[in-house]
Amino acid sequence: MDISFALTGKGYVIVAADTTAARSIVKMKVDEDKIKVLSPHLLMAYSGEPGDTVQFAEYIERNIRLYHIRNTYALRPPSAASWIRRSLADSLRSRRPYAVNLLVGGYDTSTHTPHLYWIDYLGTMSEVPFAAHGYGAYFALSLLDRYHDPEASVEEGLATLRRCLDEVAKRLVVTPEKYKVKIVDKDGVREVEI
Amino acid sequence: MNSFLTRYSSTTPEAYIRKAKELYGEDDDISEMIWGSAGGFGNLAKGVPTFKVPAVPDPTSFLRMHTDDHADPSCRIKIKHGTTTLAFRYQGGVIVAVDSRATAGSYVASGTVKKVIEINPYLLGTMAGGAADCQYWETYLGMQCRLHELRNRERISVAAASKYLSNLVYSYKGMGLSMGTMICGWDKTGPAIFYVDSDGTRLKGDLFSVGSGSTFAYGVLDQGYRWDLTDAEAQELGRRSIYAAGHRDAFSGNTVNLYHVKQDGWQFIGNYDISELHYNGPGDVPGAPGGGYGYDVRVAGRTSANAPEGQ
Amino acid sequence: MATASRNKAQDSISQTKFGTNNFLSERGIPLPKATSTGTTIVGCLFKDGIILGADTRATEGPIVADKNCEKIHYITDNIRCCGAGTAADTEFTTALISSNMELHALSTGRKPRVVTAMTMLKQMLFRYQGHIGAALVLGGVDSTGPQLFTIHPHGSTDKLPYVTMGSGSLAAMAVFEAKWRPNMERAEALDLVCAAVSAGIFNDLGSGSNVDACVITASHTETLRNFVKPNERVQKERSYQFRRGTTAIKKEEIRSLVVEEDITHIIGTGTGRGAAEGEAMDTS
Amino acid sequence: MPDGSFAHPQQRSFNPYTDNGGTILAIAGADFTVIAGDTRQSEGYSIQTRYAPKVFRLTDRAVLAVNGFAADGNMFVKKVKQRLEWYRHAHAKDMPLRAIARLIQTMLYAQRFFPYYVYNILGGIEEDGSYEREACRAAGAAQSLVQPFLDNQIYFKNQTAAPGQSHPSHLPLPDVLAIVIDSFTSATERHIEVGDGLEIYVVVAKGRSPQGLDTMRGVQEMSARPDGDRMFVIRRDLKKD
Amino acid sequence: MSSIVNNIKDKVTGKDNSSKQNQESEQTFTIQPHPAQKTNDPRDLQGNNFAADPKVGAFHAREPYIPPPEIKNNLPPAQCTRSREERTRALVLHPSTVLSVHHFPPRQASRYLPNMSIMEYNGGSVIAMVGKECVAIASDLRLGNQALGISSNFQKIFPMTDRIYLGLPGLATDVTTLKETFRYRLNMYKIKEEREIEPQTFAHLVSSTLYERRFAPWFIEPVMAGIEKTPSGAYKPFIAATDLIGCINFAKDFVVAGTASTKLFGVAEGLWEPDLEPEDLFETCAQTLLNAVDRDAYSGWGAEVYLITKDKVIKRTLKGRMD
Repeated sequence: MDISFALTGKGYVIVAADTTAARSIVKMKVDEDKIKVLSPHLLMAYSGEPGDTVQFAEYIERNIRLYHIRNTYALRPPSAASWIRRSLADSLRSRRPYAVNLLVGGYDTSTHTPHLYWIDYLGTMSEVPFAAHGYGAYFALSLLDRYHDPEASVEEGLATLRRCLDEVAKRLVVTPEKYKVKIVDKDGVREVEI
Repeated sequence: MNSFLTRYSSTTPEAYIRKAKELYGEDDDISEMIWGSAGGFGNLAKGVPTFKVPAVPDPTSFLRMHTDDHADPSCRIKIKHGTTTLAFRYQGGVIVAVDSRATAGSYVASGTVKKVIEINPYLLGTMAGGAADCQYWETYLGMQCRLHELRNRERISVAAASKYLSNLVYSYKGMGLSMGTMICGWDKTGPAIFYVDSDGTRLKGDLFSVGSGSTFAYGVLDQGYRWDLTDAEAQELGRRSIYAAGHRDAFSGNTVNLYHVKQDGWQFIGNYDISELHYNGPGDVPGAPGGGYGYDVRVAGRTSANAPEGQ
Repeated sequence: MATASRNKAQDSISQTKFGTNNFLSERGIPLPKATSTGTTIVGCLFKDGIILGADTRATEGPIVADKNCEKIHYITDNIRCCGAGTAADTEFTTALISSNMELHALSTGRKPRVVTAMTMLKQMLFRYQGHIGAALVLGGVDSTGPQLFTIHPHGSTDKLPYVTMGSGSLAAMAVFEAKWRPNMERAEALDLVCAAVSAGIFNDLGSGSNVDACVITASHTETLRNFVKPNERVQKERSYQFRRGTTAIKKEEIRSLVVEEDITHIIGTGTGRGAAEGEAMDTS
Repeated sequence: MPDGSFAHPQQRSFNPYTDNGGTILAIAGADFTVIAGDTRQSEGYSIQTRYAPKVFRLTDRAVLAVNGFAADGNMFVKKVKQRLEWYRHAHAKDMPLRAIARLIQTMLYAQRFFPYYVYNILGGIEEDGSYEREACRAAGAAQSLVQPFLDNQIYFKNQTAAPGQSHPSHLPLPDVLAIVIDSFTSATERHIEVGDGLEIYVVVAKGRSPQGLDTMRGVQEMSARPDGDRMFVIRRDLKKD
Repeated sequence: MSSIVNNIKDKVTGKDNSSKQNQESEQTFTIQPHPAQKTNDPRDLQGNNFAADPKVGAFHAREPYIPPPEIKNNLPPAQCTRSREERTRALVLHPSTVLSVHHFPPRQASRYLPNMSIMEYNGGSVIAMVGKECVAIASDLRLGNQALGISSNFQKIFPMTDRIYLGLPGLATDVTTLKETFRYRLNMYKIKEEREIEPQTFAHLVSSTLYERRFAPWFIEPVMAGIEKTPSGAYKPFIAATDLIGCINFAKDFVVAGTASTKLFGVAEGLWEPDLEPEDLFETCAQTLLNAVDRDAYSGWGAEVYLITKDKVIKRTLKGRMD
């Protein structure tokens, strides 16, 4: 029952994902990091079919890293997201498709713009100001329609994110108690406690 | 309904047929006696009206086979569903807000459905799930409340009214009724809301949202709810929550109907077009936030890019 | 271009992807309806050759997708094939066989025969076990005289003097059984074909709009597109043109396709290459 | 079946319903109501009859259109007429429109667990002549084709009025009839189950002029009494393919 | 036993002499005249007044057919096949388990795909219309996951060449994949042919691309609109649409696709008329799209219209309903 959120603000993208790794009714682990740092200015939160998620995320991470090594500069968010989407879309028509939902957040240092992409396991991609995967989406999206501000500072952004986490805690029957939150901006990626 | 229950309970359809048979004797068909203005539920003498049931071993799965369009989208009889309704209690009384869209599959069958049923001047019932079920049984509940008043010379309490509806609906459990309603009112104990649905649940509470768009409504409603809201703020919150659901949920939308239940009964506040709310907001009504509710309208012109001052 | 990609279509059809159709059917997901031609198609023999007829309605379930589609497909100059069933299948199957027939004619150096086309079609359809939903009426005149066949999606064929296929085939066959006679004149046979297709058009909901016909004789082939048009739409009661500005607009972008070029001629001083303002260019 | 299983008929095979196609619509104007329906009755790909009326006159001021499963529809109309006759015996007057609507709701709901596969539209004139804003509803096989067209042309949805003007609040009868006829010709073009014939019932409130109705082609008056509400039937042909 | 069989056999073949004596007493049947003398047209029926003629009245009764008294009075008594007790006993409900009532908040989409048409999963609709030397192609902007709206600016119309625009409603992942595929194939065509592709050829390219996947199709119903340069140098409007496996529909008036296709058909058939000037075509196309998507749950959330004439392309974003 993975839940992940992401929202953009003035020059940053905040990505949050729950840290529970559960199998049937048992929480096997409660500090699982489900957000990968693909490149100095690129984050990817993954959720979905256990096994597929880690396999696919690491495949993507290694290839983005390879691109960076070969070309000395990292893929910018729009092209990285497009390549990630294409990998998922191709897998959709393979023998056994990956079932992984992604939130790709990155900061484009040349245009000084944060980008956030919502990608689902079919390979559907859309650039959005804020996004959510899992049951959390049904509560958070309407809330973010109301409270999200694209020019919010990092503190205001985190406050809005806090609202989403509280709402899910209040209403969702299986609420994760801990989230890992990472922020990407012009200085790169950092983690914050919430 | 297992046979044990059927044999001894007095509220199942077969029981009514047995009872009706004793009352009206053997030979004539029961429907014959529905004469003149005594038709429908006009004649309360025999309790609940009897329902014709198809002569098949399992009428319930017969009904589900022909009506439940989740299982089979091309099934013929599409019961209209998909909705967002909410009600919350606060110091100023009860706010009831609903959308007005009814869909049959992906077709928007109607955009002007009245989903708040005015049971009587001080009791409101909301409609979610099967439109026909809610309309029929809540109108029926209105009659029972009137009879209660005549018998006991005092207005029926919200608890009793919702209990009546819950027991009645429970008697048809498993037969395929689909209802998710909130009975709201102000009685001697003050404002009260009861959530009653077709599988027999009855919950007393301060704040409920029901329907396919309920999670979207909760997202906004929970964040803005306080017991000491002013009337204007409460009405604004009700409108804004139904807009949020109407915008995000495909099966909700068209218009918001807003009611406010006070000490002396309910009052219809207004009907607002959800798309109009998106672009221009509710106009000059108390509690209006000024601009439109829509995200792109609210943040028009603002960008998260932060080009350094130099360039 | 088209033929090349079609052969590619041939081999890629065999290996199915997206976990194949059963990826969906396992989950009980109804495959979306491809355009099917409810269709009335007919063919009949007459003194000098063959007349084929077809209606022009293509449907997607109860909705008319195309009111004037062509169902009589080209095979060779003297062979035509009417198609019913899944529209895309009839289109591509006849096109594939048409291109193979041309190759066959070139390699044998002889005018192609109807029976060759029939064999190619039946073997291909049999190979796909009916999954290619094409029901065809194949007619033509070749060195052995007029030939008329029907081919069913599973690969079975019949050779008869008059045939009908498609959802309107019953209505059409009724007319044929009542009025067909051997060695009819061209005009009489053409009227019979039109009557048969019209029976399908008016009595079968899957068929409608106009009658297409095609007369094939030893010497030439006449394509009579929309030969009979019994179902023109009546004039509308009023015009529904809108006042300009009726639709509210948020944003407008105009992209001009006309390329404005202002060409500035640079008069060279014999150096041939452009030099600014006439100075000689130092080419050393 | 030796094991007596015949006593319980196999419910899987018990399918009493079918879809006989056709489409109906109703538009309530300022002082008139138009109820229309095509006359084709079909099943699957074949036409059962080109002339099976779907619109029935209940009283001088009420008309009911039924669509869906023809057997249920005809039976339901017969039952409604039966109840209206009993009402006349009991009250020596015709049942008011609002009461007929409630009666129909309860009769339909009485079959809640063995539903009538019928979509009904009741149209007519209310006693107190209260004029609700235009009501306009389509139902049946081509409802999803006709309804958005009516939204646009009757309710002027998505149309911004010319600056300084506003959309007319009530459309005159000839315009409404033109829209109804064009709706059905459009539906006939794109839906295979609509066609053959069109029957339009027009109920005009008492004392209101029929606005040039009597000069139209194919009109026939059905009013029982000339002084009360007047009812006209307009019959037109639709494409038969 | 055999005598009975012989008897029937003889009667059928008419040889049996015993039937000859009671020839007179045998009941004679008159063949009922077919109600429609000339054609099946209802107007013929009006000729002979059916209400009066009891025998045929039942065929086309306008009012419920009430049999005349002499028939009504001597009807045989209704045999009640089963007594009432037996019927009510049959009504006793089987001990079926209590059904789980569907819950109201939206159910999480099943791991793979929901049990509805895959074309409705993301929603979206496109329409293309022909005018006088111009074409319009319009689409909504919604991207959804069943009932949940995800994005309100999901492009479904893409420029392929200066004068050809392609609309791709259907499964969103295939929309993006096919857009990239066609961009690639168009570039290859341009390199080989050293000229822009013509709309007619482009339609066949789209059609064969889809038919390549005949048994595992792309879930897309492409709609194309463009201006064709005829051999004589004049410009001719061109529109076409194909179904998900590539059956081309070359229409003269309009083509529609997507979840609101039936609604689009209804409104377009009503509003469209031939030879509309560019600005009038824009109004008709925009009104058709907006009113159709308002009646469809899975389409809407904004709309855009491309108006293509031979010398310019106007792209307008409409102010549609956002619910």
